[in-house]
Amino acid sequence: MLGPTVAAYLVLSAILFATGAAGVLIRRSPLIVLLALELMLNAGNLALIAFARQHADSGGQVFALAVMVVAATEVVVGLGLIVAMSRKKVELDVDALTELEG
Amino acid sequence: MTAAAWLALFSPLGAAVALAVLGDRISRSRAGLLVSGSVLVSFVSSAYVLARLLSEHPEQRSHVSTLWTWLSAGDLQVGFEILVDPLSVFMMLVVSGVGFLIVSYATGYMRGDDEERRYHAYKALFVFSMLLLVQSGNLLLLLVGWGMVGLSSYLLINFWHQRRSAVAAGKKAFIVNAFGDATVALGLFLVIQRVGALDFATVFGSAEAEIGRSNTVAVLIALGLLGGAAAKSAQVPLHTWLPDAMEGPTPVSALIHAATMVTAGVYLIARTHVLFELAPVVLHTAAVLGGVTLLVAGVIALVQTDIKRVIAYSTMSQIGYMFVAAGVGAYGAGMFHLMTHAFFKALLFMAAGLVIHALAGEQDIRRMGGLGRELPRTTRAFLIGTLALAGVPPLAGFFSKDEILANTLDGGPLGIVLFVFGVAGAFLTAMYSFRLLFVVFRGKQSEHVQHHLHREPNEGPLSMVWPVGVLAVLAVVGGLVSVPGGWHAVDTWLEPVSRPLVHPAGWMEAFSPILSVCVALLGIAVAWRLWGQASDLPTALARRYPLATVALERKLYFDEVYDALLVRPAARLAVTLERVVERPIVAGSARATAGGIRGLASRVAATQSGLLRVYALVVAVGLATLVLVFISVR
Amino acid sequence: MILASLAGDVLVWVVWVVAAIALLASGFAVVLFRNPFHSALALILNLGSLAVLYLLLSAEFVAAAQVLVYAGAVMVMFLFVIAYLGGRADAPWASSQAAVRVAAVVTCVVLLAEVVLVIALDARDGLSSAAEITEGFGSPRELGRLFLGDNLLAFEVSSLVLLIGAVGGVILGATVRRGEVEE
Amino acid sequence: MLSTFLVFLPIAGAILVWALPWRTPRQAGGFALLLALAELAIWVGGTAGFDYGNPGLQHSTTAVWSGDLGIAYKVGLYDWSLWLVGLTVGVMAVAIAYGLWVGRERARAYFGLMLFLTGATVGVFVAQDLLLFYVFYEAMLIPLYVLMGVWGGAGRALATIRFVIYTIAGSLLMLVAIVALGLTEGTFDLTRIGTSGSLVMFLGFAIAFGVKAPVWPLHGWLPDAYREAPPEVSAVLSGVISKTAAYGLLRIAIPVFPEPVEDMRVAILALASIGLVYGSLLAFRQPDFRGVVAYSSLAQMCLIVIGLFAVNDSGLNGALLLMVNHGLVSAALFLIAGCIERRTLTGQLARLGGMARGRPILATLLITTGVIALAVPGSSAFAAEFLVLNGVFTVGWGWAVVGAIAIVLAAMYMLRVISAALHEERGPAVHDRQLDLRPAEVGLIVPLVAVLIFLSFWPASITDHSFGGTPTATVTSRFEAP
Repeated sequence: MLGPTVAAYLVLSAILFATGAAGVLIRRSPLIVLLALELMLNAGNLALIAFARQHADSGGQVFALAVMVVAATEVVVGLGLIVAMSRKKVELDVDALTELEG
Repeated sequence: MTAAAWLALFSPLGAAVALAVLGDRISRSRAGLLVSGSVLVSFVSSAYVLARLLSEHPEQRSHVSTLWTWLSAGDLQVGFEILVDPLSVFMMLVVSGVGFLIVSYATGYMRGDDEERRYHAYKALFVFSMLLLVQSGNLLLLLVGWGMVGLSSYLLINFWHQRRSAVAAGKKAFIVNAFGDATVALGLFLVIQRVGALDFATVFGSAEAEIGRSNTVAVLIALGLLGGAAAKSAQVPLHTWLPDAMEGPTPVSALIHAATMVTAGVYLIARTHVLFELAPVVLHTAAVLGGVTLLVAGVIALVQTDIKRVIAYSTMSQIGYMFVAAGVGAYGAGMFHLMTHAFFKALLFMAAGLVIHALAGEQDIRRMGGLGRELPRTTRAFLIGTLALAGVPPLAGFFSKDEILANTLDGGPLGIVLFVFGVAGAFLTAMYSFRLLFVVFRGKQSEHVQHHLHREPNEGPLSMVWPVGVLAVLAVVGGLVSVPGGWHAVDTWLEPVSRPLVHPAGWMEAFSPILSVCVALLGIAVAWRLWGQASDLPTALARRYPLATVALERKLYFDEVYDALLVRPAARLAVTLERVVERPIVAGSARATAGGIRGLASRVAATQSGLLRVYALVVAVGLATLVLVFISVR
Repeated sequence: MILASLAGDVLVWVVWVVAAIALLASGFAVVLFRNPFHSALALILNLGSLAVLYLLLSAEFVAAAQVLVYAGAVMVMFLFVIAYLGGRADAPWASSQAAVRVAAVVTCVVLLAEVVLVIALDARDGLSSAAEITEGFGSPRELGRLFLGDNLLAFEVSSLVLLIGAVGGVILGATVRRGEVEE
Repeated sequence: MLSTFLVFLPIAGAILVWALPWRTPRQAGGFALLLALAELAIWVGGTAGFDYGNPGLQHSTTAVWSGDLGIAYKVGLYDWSLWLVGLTVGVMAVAIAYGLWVGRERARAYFGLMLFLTGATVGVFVAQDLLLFYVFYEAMLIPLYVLMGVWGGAGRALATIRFVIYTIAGSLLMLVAIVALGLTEGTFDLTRIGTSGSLVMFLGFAIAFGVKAPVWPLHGWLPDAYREAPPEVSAVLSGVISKTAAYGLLRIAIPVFPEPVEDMRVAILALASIGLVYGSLLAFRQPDFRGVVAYSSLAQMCLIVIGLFAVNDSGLNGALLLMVNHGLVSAALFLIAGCIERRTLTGQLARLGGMARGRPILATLLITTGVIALAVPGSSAFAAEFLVLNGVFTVGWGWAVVGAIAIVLAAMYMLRVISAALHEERGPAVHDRQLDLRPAEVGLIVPLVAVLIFLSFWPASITDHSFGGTPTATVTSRFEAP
């Protein structure tokens, strides 16, 4: 295999995942939270594809494609919710949504 | 031959099942006929079996027949099996013969009762159970019959179930008998442990080798069996249920609580005498229990005022004689007395039933009197029964009782003591039985009699009168099967099954009858002096000895002692357990869980800020921790 | 031959380093930009660099799908929504609670450290050399065979998920519209 | 295939009852009853072709779920669990018929749950994989929660909560024990699992089953649950569900943990003996019909545990016979209690009495069931208790003496309840208008009583056809076919 070993890709994936997670945890804009989520999913995808290469097993790529499907669906629903919120004149701030309070 | 025995066993059961299934689709009179017919079938089959056995050599008169395996556990196999041998055939004849007469009598006695059919069904069930008891080929099936006669006895005692006293009496009878069943079962566990089987042949054959003589195990086995025998046969101290059991209809008292079931204890000792003989101490205990019972019951019978209770105490007393016989090893004598007692006691009960019938249910002898002129036939029947009971020759009771007394004389020092007991008992027997006769049939008619006596031709329906006649004849001649110094048919017949331990010499067989007849005549004379003519002597005596009188009227306080020692402590224990243990467990656990969960919930709820990001953070922290755990354990 | 392969290796290294830097930089940018529009643009770059990495990992088909579906279709949707929302999309940068913010960052760093630790522990043996791959690895043909063979169920379920997502999107829009009419 | 079929026929039926558009509640109930009867018929057919000499697994089906973890869908029947399955399908059929006769509200949900309960309970009895066993065990509890909580009496909420908490606590302990056992043994397959000496795992199982049975002092849920559930659910609960605990002890706890069983035997026998006397005494104090039956169930389950932990031929055979017998007896008693409550609107013994007058069928059935319950010699209960006590007698005579005392106490409380309902003067809640049992009710209870009477005549029909004839050897060898 040319270039760095799979371990390097995995480290990249881990950093990307941590970045995305931090984004989800500290941003208040639902749009950015959604974007950060995409980062996390893609980090996962990267790890999957790296492992697929490691074991020469295309199953990992299939899995990655399935994740993409899920991500796309999630974006559709997430964006739909955001648009709905905006139409209902709800403030676009995650911290403003405290209906789940126990 | 065994087929006939099976037929004898199942015919009453078939009748009971038919009545249960048919319900009110069968007429009352047909129900009665069905049951008496089925018992007659049993009697005829038993007689056939007897005839077949007679044609065989005495040592070969033992046949086992197994229909199916009733219960099994590994090596332990208990068959649904019957044993046909002289002892069981003897009992079959007594049970089905006397049973047939009493069931026929009951069709008249119970006529018009709301639940006549139920009565007949129970009666058939009882006959089946009793036959199962005596025919069983192993100890477990014997215990089954043992328990089922107790059940049918319970059902029949509280037959008139609206009466609170009848229900209480039924329960008491059942529970005392359940205690007896339990001790028998414990004895059987020991037998299984030692012998590994329960059929009579194996147990008796290897008992001595496997159990040993006079050791703890032998004693415990025999004690277990004796507990059952004493409970069933109402021997002191387990006798308290029998007088109360008189709440049942009179034919029930005659059949179950006089002629058959209560004598099962004697049958049990005779049947398992091999086990008892391994523990002579227990055998002697049985004899002593019998001796004590015959005196205690005889004394209490002197003051009782309920006609059936007097006869019930008399029954206890007579079974005491049988226990004495069995306890000294004179099994044949005991069984002989069992048979004659069945005749004359059933006769007495049925005659008493005619009296009660004529007086529309009245049982208190203080409200009777002078019935002799009104009911001559009944009086005659009652007189025959009383004479037989008192042991006046040549009636049945004379022969059987004197055979017992003669046998005790050969029983060593204990036998002498028991002989004295028995002679004293003969005196008491004569006294209380003639007291009853005099008080009920002589003297002035009470107001109650004058108002309530309803006369019938023949003093009762024919179906009630003819069995009384047959029994009267039997009570007169039934004793002749065994004549002292002449022949001992019962002993000889039972010899192969239960060889007696005592062999009275000729002088004993001559001495004891003469003495006991003298004593009995003395008792009759005393009774005549006290109750035979108008006299205030009884009341004077009662006034003179108030404590003794009250003690006897209260039946020597046995009920009170049991109440204080067992019933109330058990009830108190139950109450205490409920208050101290159960409520904390049930209510406490509910309160604790409810309170705990509510507290936990409010604390958890406080963390639910509704801030999604905080939730996600918690998830992330959890994830980090989990990964840490995985790293550290790998 | 050795030289050629060495040259190829160097080329791959260079591409990898560039792509990796772009990936991380754009990733940080997504999280740090204040304006969601800029974040979205950064994400497109991020997805593009990922596609490059996929290519290096011989996952041609996935790389293509990444560019077409993700960087193309999905991100366009994002941009449309952001444009639709306009100024309202701007949001305060950070959480109102400082403690949560700090804890979040610390948690992410810990998580990263843990994962890197795991990778490092395995880097010597398990991850040191990759398996040899055949010609068709990662080709549409092979993926197609996998999708319609072993993973048929997963494939069908994916389509179902997509369908439900689409229906969900429509419903979210529709209910809102009716609500507006009622107002 | 038979085992799988017995499990999934009722579950499929439950789905149909829920899903199909029934026009009337009676149709849904009738369909459910039909299925329950079909299930019973299949079981009867299964008994015919069974090889009773073989103590090993029969009619088994295996489908691997996870080979690495040793988890599989594996079901099958033993010659002894066959009887428990029969008890289940029989009692459930009767209970469903009772529900139909009474006309429960929300019929589709109700009958669906009853069918589902049937399938799950049969699943518990046939599962040969620990995790599968756990799945069925939990699946069995869920419908019970709902049945008790929705169709129960006035105090159902508290009773249900208590039942849920007790059983879930027990189940969780069992889950931990199952996972630990499966991982240490490397397989969850009960037929391949070896023996374990772990006392902790044994206690996990023992406590879980002890709650379900229940064994003193884990019975806190019992009185209210049996009182507040609908009568037919109480019948199922005490008749069938409690037997799953005894089954668990017999199938898992005793064969897999021989050493802990040996170590803990005295403690368990002591607890069970206490429970036996305790239950009998409290049964004597209960003010209501169902309370008496509830506490008598506690006593009977303790007696079953005593028989099991004697671990010898007599004790094991007796315990199995007692399981079947008590299942039928308590089902019949609870249904009779239901019939009485429907007429008098109360189960308080003080308000009952004198019902025998003019109601011969009720009286006959109650007395027959009652005397069988109190183990009058000759009844199947007597046969079972005789074997149980004989078995424990060889372990220690004292246990048998305690048991014998408890049987005398049983006579006391059973006769009390019979008399209080049937005899003496008419109680304030009893009127002449109240009818005797209707033909439908007779048709429900008589089959149970008939089976009991059959078993009384031939208890060996079960003891001779269980454990391949060698109970101790079969159990200690973990039910392997020779």
